[in-house]
Amino acid sequence: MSDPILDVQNLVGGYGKMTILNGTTFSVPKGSITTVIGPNGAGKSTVFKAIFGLLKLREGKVVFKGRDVTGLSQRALLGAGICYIPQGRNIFGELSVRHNIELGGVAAPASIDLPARIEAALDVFPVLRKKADRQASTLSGGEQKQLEIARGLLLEPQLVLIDEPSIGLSPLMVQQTFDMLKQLRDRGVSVLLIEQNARSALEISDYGIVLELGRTRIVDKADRVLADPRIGQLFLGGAMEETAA
Amino acid sequence: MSKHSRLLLVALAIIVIAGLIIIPMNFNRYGLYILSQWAVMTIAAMGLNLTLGYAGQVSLAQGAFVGIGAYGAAILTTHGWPLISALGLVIVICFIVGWLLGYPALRVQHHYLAFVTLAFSTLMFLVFRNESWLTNGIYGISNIPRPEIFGFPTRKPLPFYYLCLGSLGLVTLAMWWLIRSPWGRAFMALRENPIRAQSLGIDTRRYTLMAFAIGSALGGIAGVLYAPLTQYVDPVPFNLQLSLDLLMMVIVGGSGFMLGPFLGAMIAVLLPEWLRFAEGYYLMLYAAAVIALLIYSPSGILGILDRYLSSRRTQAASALRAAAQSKLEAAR
Amino acid sequence: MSNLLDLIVAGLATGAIYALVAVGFTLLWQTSQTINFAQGEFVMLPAFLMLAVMHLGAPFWLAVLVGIALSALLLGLAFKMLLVDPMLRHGVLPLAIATMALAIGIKEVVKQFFSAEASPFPSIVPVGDVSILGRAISLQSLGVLAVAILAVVGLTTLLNRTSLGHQMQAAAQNPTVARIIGVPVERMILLTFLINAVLVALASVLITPIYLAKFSSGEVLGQAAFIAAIVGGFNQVRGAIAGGLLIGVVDNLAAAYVSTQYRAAVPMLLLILMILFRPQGLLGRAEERTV
Amino acid sequence: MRSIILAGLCSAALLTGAAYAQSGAPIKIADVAELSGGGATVGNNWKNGIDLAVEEINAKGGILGRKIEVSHADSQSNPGVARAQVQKALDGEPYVLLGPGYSGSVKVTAPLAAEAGITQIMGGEAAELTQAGNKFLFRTSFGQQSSMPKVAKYINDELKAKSVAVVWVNNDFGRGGRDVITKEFNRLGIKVAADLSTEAGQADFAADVSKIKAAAPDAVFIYVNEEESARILKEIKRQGVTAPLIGETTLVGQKVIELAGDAANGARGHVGLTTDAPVEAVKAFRDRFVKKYNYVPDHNGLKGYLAIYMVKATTEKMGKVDSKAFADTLHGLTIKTSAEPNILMDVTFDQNGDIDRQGFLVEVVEGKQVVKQVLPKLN
Repeated sequence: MSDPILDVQNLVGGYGKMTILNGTTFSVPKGSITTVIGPNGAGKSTVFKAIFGLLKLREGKVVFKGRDVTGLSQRALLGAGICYIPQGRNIFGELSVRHNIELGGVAAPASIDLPARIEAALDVFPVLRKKADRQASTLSGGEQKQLEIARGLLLEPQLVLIDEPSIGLSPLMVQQTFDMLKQLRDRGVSVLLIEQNARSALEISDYGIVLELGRTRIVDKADRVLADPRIGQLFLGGAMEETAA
Repeated sequence: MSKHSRLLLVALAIIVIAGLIIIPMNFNRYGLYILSQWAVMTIAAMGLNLTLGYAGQVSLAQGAFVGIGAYGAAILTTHGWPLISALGLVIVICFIVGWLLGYPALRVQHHYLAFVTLAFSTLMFLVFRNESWLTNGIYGISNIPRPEIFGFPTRKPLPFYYLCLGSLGLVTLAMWWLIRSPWGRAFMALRENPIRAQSLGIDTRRYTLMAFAIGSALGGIAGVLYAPLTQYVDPVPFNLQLSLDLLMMVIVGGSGFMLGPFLGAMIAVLLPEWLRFAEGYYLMLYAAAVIALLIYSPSGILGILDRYLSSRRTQAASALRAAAQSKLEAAR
Repeated sequence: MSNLLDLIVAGLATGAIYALVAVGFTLLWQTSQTINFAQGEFVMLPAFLMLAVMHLGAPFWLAVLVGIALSALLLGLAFKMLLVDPMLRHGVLPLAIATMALAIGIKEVVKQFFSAEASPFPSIVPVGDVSILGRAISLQSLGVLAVAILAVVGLTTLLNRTSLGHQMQAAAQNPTVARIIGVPVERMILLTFLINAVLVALASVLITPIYLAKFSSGEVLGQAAFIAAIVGGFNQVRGAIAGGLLIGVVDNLAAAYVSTQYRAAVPMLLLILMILFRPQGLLGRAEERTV
Repeated sequence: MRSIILAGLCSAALLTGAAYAQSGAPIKIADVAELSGGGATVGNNWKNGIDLAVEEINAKGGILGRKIEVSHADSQSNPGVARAQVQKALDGEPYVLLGPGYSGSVKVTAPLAAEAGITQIMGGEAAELTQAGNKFLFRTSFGQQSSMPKVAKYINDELKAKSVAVVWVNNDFGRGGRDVITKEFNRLGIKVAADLSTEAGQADFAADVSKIKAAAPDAVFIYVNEEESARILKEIKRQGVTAPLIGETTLVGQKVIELAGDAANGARGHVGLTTDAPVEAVKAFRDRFVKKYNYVPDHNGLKGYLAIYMVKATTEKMGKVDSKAFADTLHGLTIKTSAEPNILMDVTFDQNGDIDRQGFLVEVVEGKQVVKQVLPKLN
């Protein structure tokens, strides 16, 4: 795994006195889709928050494109080329669809032609163009996720952290979303993905990372992770053998 | 909690109670009056602490219930009723009104409930002031007699103080029992997570109303004592401000702590008196003290203690862990 | 009929005052869950700051400008940094209680260092009446109404038409997500505190000639604005305006047609009905429950 | 600030057992007043009046060669707190108790002072206060039972009004006045055309005035605080009500004129105690007050000032500082300005503690209070 775009080194942290991350370490190869899987409470979402500066780390380092970005502000991370699309619905319901997308450009440098990019984003998502002046809260769940993705991509990030994009979506929508992630990869964008639906996620991924209790258990090619007999065990809630590490 | 520290706590409680009984014996009338006021306000704040601290419902009507209690006692005792029967009637009335007022709590939650109770407070004030046939309106009711308890007159300040203190003791015991009963646990479950409480089979509707009703009844009890304490009742002390003050007592003392109201009432009733040396500046100092306290510990005075104790506990626990670790390593 | 019209016009004038104060109230609630029980005192204080500056010999217009600046500094910046920031994470109640104590503190400071007496305050709107539809209406009331409308139009334009406004709304609706997409949430919150501080100072300039500069004049005003904010919808600026005007009118109609003794009860009943049947308020939207 | 320290030292001396009756030691007077809360304007005027009088007397060597020392306590305008503070004051065995100003607070504290045998000189105006047979309670101004009949008489005799609209503020002050004058109107056969309660701090009087207009009375009686007086006067003018406006001190005072401007013109009222009285001594008092505090006091400032001079005159009459004999001496006492210039106007106290003094009927003419009639002292 040469030429990683992101290096996560020995992260330790959590909420209050509760420690969630216990030395999480992995790296994300450039231009790949990498999926993080693991049982509930393994710290998947927490790792994303840690990477995106939303969690105070007690130890560890986040290196993006060779530069230490640990604890930088979200604005700075966006500027560096990382974008984060968290779980659930993260739109601003009382603003219009267009204004929601526009907000994706808040951190943009002055040199960028935002209106053009917004038009481009609306081209990619015809549904959003159709409903551009509606209140975002009137969109369906799938449309809201598209809106989030459109907003996240406005700054043309090099790394996209996307957490459980398929939750609450119809199978068709899930497929569309995954297709979009593949397109992103084809354009050279790296994607770090968390998916509950591990099997289908790994199928489109290049690499797989298995987290358990805040530690990295497996880092490997996606197809090999998929084939690993221990994975099923893991998702049944059983702990891996100590030797597995 | 270890056996040792529990013993220490019991000893401390006995010392405090003995102190509250013995030391005021040579207090002057003013000191006794203020202490009696403290006891009365503590009872009212304990009621609010049940609704807010244990059942998680913000009420801005507790002052109105104190008013209902005070007017109930004033009207009935000036018409020759003994205070104890007035107390009974007031408890029933406040319980029922509290129960009814709780109904909106089931429909709406969070701050909206506070607003409903705020409106209720204002309405009660207007009733106290305007329904002269019953309450003598703005003139108020004077010459409220102090009761005889088992043949002992409480006209003098010291016996009346003991009456207030005794009532506080009884209410505290009742509350202590209530909180440890299955009811109390249900209240707490309600505060922590209403949805979960429901899934555990707790009838959230009934317990929410119950917490409201019992809390209101305690407000009424405080009012019943307030009337013979001041021996004069008029509408002004029972305006919205009293409800806000009681809310402050609960928060400042530490909401959800059994002893919170005792300390909160102390801050609200006694602190201004202690600050009187500052003359014109005393309320300024008081406001500053409350703000500073809340900034330092938003969970109130007992929040500080709680924080201290839990940090001690974690320290002790990590010391234990360290000891165990080294033993383990030594064993290897 | 003409009587009814009179009452409505007068009610609107008073309601505009409530509305102006209620707007800032809802702003603070929206962006930082701050229930400011000292909002009435926030309106009372700037007038005294301006009077103090005038005592130093400054002309009225300068005093007003300095007063607004001081208000932004004290009631905006200092209020947020010293009181709200340390307490915000600990929930709504302790902060609300602290603002109650702050209200006592402000009143006492004014009483002690200025006066317990009411002082007159110069009016920026000419004193006098104009005749509209055969009714004499005070220019001051019209001025307040005009400024209230301007303030709302200005605010809604800012909030709905500019990127800054969208960012403020984003910060209010979901600060975590706003932060994730790069909205400087802290700065947006500070901005709402500053806007509130300027609004109360503006309200102070307009209202004090009518209410007089007095340490206690914030009590009635704060409570009325609070009720107006709830009735209008706690999470909507437009709602606060509608609520303020409605309370002003309802209060007058209640006094005229129900009972002067119970006039204060009518807005309260309105409040209860509103909460039971339309808890999101007149123009508010239901808040999403997070359980 | 120095007086605080002195008071502290003094109470410390008391605690260590130094005899307080010792001649030459200061005379301790306790004041409990509405220094904060709804009555703060009343209480602070009262307090400032007291402090001014004490300063004057002490500068001239005190009473019978002894300095006066007043401690002020805040009742927060709450009867319950007032009771506590009066209790505290009485526990300190003061020579005389001053205040409070709210009638409700007087009612709850008067029995305590009477029980302790301490004279209480207060500012309340409710009629019933002095009718309960309390031998230790004294007024500093006319009670409503003596001022209201004068107003009613004027409305009946001079204005020949057959119907009157009554506007009052719904607190013990306003309600008390309204009850007494309504009784008088009934006695005189005058109809109450509208009976309007208003709120303290009310801003909008449109509804009240429109009701007055609808009732079309021959006269309007207004009994609300100064600031609200100004607001209702403006609204009355705006709605074009032309009936004569009659009130008390709070309708025609300088403050109201200042706040209401033109709208105050034509308002008339009975004035018992006012800094606008056409009496040289009162004008001089006003000047001294303004010089010290930088604002014009209302009648509560005068009441506090006079309370101290009542103490002085009574003590000098007794020739000794004797708190037990104080009330007896003050009953039936007439204090003349010839003997005590700073009592400002001749005054007599009856057996109930009520006062008899000159009063005035005034009208606001072109922004100035003009005395239309002097109502002489009865005895």
